[in-house]
Order: sequence, then C-alpha cells, then structure tokens
Amino acid sequence: MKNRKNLVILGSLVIVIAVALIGVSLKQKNQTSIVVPAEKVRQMISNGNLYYDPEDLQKSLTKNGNEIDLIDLRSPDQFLDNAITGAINIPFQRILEDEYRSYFTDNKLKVIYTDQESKAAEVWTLLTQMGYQNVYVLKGGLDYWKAKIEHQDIFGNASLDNEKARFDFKKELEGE
Amino acid sequence: MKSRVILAIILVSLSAIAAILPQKKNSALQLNAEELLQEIKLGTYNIGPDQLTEIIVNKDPSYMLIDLRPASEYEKFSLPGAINIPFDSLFTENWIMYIDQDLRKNIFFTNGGTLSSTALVLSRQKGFKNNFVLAGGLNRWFETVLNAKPPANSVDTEALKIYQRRLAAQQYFKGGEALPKNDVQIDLKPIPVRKKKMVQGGCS
Amino acid sequence: MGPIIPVHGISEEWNLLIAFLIGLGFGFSLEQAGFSSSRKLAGMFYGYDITVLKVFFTAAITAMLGLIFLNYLGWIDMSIVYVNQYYIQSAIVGGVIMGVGFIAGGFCPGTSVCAAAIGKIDAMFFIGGSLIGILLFGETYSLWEELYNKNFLGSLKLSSVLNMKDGVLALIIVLMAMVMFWIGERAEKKFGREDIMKEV
Amino acid sequence: MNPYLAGVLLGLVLLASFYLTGRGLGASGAMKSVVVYGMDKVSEAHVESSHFYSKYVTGEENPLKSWLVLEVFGVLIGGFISGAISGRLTWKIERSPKITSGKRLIFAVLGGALFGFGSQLGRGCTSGAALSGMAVLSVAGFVTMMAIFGTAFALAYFFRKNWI
Repeated sequence: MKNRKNLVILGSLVIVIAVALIGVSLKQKNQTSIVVPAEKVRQMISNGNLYYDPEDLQKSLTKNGNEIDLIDLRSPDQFLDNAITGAINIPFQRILEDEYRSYFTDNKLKVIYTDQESKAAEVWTLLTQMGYQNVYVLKGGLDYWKAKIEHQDIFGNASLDNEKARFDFKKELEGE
Repeated sequence: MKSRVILAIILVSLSAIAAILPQKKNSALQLNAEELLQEIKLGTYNIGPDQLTEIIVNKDPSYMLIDLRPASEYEKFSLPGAINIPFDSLFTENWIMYIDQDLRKNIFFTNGGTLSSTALVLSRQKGFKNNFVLAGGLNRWFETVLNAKPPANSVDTEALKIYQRRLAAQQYFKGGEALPKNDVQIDLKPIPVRKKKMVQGGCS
Repeated sequence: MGPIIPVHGISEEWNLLIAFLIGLGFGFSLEQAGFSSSRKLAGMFYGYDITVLKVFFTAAITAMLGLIFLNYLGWIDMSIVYVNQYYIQSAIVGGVIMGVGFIAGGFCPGTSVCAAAIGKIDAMFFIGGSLIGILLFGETYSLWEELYNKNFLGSLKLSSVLNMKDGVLALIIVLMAMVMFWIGERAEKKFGREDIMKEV
Repeated sequence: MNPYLAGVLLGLVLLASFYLTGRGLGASGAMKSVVVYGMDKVSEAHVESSHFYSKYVTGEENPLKSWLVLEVFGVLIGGFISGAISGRLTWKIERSPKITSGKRLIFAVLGGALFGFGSQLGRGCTSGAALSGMAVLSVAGFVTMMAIFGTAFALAYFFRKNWI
C-alpha cells in the first residue's frame, strides 16, 4: 500500500512539472520569431521587390479596388485628415496586435504607405522578415501621391525616386 | 521506495518529454518581431541633418560615416571621411566587421534615406548595435543645411539660432577654410573584428 | 535570454564573483557526495561503492535535461554555450593517461581540491603531483604539439554525429544510465565491503 | 547525503554555471594557471618563448585572475564548509591497511602527475571535459569520460592493494 501511495505522489509531481513546462511555453506566445533572414530581405530590396509604383496603384484602384489592400500606416488623426481614398488605417505601432496582424495573412496584394517612404520601408522590412511575402511600399510615399497623382502638380519638386540625388552635391559644395 | 526508482521515474519521464519536444534554436542577440517593432516605434537610431553637421564639424572620432550608395556615386561625392559599403554587399564577410562592432557609432546614409533605413532595421534585427541612420539622407541634409532658408517667423529666436548655425556650416563646407573637401578621409584602420561572442570553457 | 554574462556583456568582476559562487556550490556538492574520500572514489572500480557513477551521471543528466528545457523555453542561446572541442587522438591518449592517474592516485583534480579542503594529506600530495605533471607537459610541449593539435573536428555534438534530436539522445542516455545504476547497485550488494565503508 | 540527491545538486550547480556564464565547471585549468604563474615569476623569457605557456599569458594580466582559479578557490571553501557541517574535518592520510602511508603518498604524487599531464593533453579533466562535456552532449565529453573510466577499470586489478 505504501508503495502505491508513493507512486501517486511521484506521478503527480511529474505531471505538475510537465504542466508547468507547457504553461511557461504557452505564456511566451506573444513572441513572434523572425523567419526570413536579414540577408535574404536585403537581396529582395536589391532585386526591386520593395516598391509599388503609384501609377500602377492608381490604375488598379480605379479598375477594381478589390485587387489590392491599401494600408495607411500613420496615426488615426493623420489618416482622417488626409489619406488616399480606399485605404484602410493600421497605425504601424499596433501592427503586431492580433486584430491587425490577421489583415496580412491572406494572399492579397498589400501596399503600405506613410508620408515619406522610409518609415513604411522600415515596417515593410519587419513584415517581410516575419514571412509576409505579398507586401509592397508605395513608391514616393503619400507626399508624392498627393502632389503628382491627385493634384497633377507637374512642376512641383516631389520626386518619385527617393534615392535619386536631388542635387549635384559636388558642384554645390565646390561652387561653380 | 528506493531512491534509484524515484530518480528513474522522474528522469525518464522528463527525458521522454524532452525527446518529444521539437528542437529549437535560440538566438540571444537577434531581435524578434516585437522587439524590432519597438525599435522602429522609438526610431532612436535616426540622426537629423543638424546633428550630422555637428558631428562632421567637430570631427567627432567616435562616429564613422558609412555611404551605402553604389561605388560610382561614392567616387563622385561623399561626406568627409565616409567609407563606402554598397548596399548590395552590406552583409558580406568583407564588411560585416564594420557594422557589427563595439567601438564606434556608424551613421548609414544614402541619397534618400530609404535604403539606409532598411539597412538599419536589418542590421538591428541581426543584433548589431551602434548603428545609426541619417534621416532623409543626403537630399534632406543638403536641403536643410546647405540650402537653408531663413525661418518664416523671425521672432522665433530658437529657429533663428538654428538658421545661423546652418549658415555657419555653409561657410564651413563651401568655403573649405577649416575642412578640406572630400579628399580627406579618416585613417582607415580596420576595426578590430568582434567575433561572435563565444565563451571560453572546459579546462583550458 | 541566457547565458547571462556573455549576452548582457556583464563586467569581468561580476564574472569572477559568480565563478567563486559556482565554485562554492561545486565544492559543497562534491564534498556532500562523499568525493573527498579516495577510497570511496576508487570503490567504483572494485564495485564496493559506486557513488562516483551515481553522482557523476545524475549530475550530467540533470544539467543535460536542464539545458534542453531551458533551450526549449527560449531562455538560453545554445550557440553561445561552450561545447568542448574535439581532437580525437589527444582526447583518447589524454583520457587514458588520466585513467591511469585516477586509479593510481585515487582522485581527479576537482575532488582532490575538495578533499584537501577537509584536511586529506594524500589529496594535497595529489595536487602537488598535478602541478608537477602540468609543468612536465609544459616543458615537453614541443614533443606533443603535433598530437595535441591533430585531427581537429571542432565543437562536435554527439547528437549531430548520430543525426538525432538532443532530446532523443538524452532519453537514450538516461535509459542507459538507469541500467548502469541498477547493475551498480547489484554490484554494491555483491562486492560490498563493510570494513571500508565504515572508515571512509 | 544520498548520492543521487548529491548528483542532482551538482547537476543544478553545473546548469547554473551554463546559464549564467555559458561554460561548464573545471578544475585542472586552475592548476595550469598556477603553473603558468609560477613559471612567469621564475623566467618570463622562458614563458614567452614556449608555445604552451605563452597561450595563457596576455600582457600584464595576472594569469591567476581567471575564471577557473576563482572557481577552484570556491571549491576549496565550499568543500571546507561542507566538511565542517558534516564533521569530517581531520588531518588524515587515507589508505588501505595493506600499504604504508609513505607508499600511499608516493602513489598520490604519481597519480597526480599523470592526471595533470593527461588533463593538459586531453584538454580538460573529469569535471571540465567529461562532466561538462557530457552535459552539452559534446563528443569530446563522452570520449574523454570513456577513456578515463575505461582505463581505470582495466587497470583496477593491478592497483587493488592501494584501495581494498
């Protein structure tokens, strides 16, 4: 009889340890691991997988708005103030929250934007490293879109290619 | 019950659990998605145009400027003392020791700031520290500092101060009095390589 | 995430203090296990006392399972943890020489320090002998240098050699150890030496 | 103490060492530091020219200010505390009644010398190579463990007078 009692105690001890282990591992659920290595994402950028062209976006938005999810990553205030028609608002600070993350899990094309490109590009890097393959950054950002697409401001200095030098740096510094 | 039997039951069941568990690989230095998003939220790695001006003018030796543009553009013009690590070869063996190190603060820059920002986020995810990025890139630096416009509201003394400082910087960069142009480079001693943090062990 | 000191870049002074504290625990558990007695240690080879076998394997298995669970829970980065480097020849030759030393001297370096701490004079002589042995090796190093550095296979893990998960290998080792403990306890009964056990 | 319990305790200490510092336990390395320190005091030039000693001397750093030396110092104190608690503190030469104290000491020195020599060739002793090595599942740990215990078993018959 005594032996059986010991066995029960031992068995429950093992079960407690097992449950504790499972519990601890479940508790860490809100840690999303990075699945795509940095070097691969860098290659994707070099291969031109970062940008989505605003004119293409305009075409597909007018044709059939359901082809593309357009996502405004700025704050709700900025979004209400001034946004591209047809966009939905996901403040990038909250992008990993469950309700927003589910937006990215389907296979539909996603285009994200902020005022300038660079913040959207940073968020794109994060999403791509998490394994979402169908996300692109609106080239030129909202600033270019507003100036060139909406207002047709041909003479303004908004530039589509953000990485193009806007000055002749050498000439500027060394004088004429 | 014999202590051996107790030990056997505990150890065998624990190791049976261990055998079922999937094999995982942790990386203490790399960031997970939540940590990376936190960094993007804070954006403390951004350096503004005026900050860059001060760093160059003061010849602050703790900073290293890293030009991520293609070599052809680097040869035409770059910031004083900058070294060139083209974006395409950022994480190659030749250069990784420059961006994964503990000695200096690196400032990444490109013309527009987009590529350099992605480079920063990627290097941060890999666990590299001490890297910063010139927000807006060379374009914004030229616009705000070298083509500085007087503040609209001349009563704002703070803005006026910044403007005057920018004018002085223009003198400095354009006049070439104290600082020669881009032909002077920081003496490029290779930074001591920081290998992966390995611990010594055993009896050696 | 661990290992705490290398990951968080904690200063050398703290590292040394922790070394001392870990040493305290090491010495305490060695002494409590009875490793401060050479005849108890040697008992394993004659079957009258297999304490060494029990303590050694229980400790290795406990730490092994602990590391597997810590790794699973994401608390330790095993790529930073030191895995002994494997040089086939020098490990075997060195091990054989140590084996001779073990049966002749009755201690290994760790247990000799522990035994010297409680006043065993033979342990102090053993430590002296160890210093002489190391000095001898250092002075004649050029003779052994080739053997010492031959066939370097890196930080090789048995689980990767056998191509199995760490956990599965641990289960096999645990089962083998349990069989050894069972055989050992039977041997203790058969070869038991009351007279010696009373003295040590 | 029950040997299995002591084993679990030792295993937890080892685990703590891995978790905190990323390395296992060790002992012979500390003795090497003592030897290197001694040689450095006797003849600095000799240490610098030796391929072996020079590996363990860096600049002005005292070779005794190392992780293992501090750890073994802890072993000394920890062992003493445990001995004091359990009332085992005595000056004693432990030996089989079949051999004299003098012979026992000669064998101790001889065994120590062999162990010291072997631990350098094998890159670690029972604690550094075998115990810590097995805990991280390293091949070196298993091979060293089997070589040490296998040899000791094989030769046990010839040394039986020392112990039983």
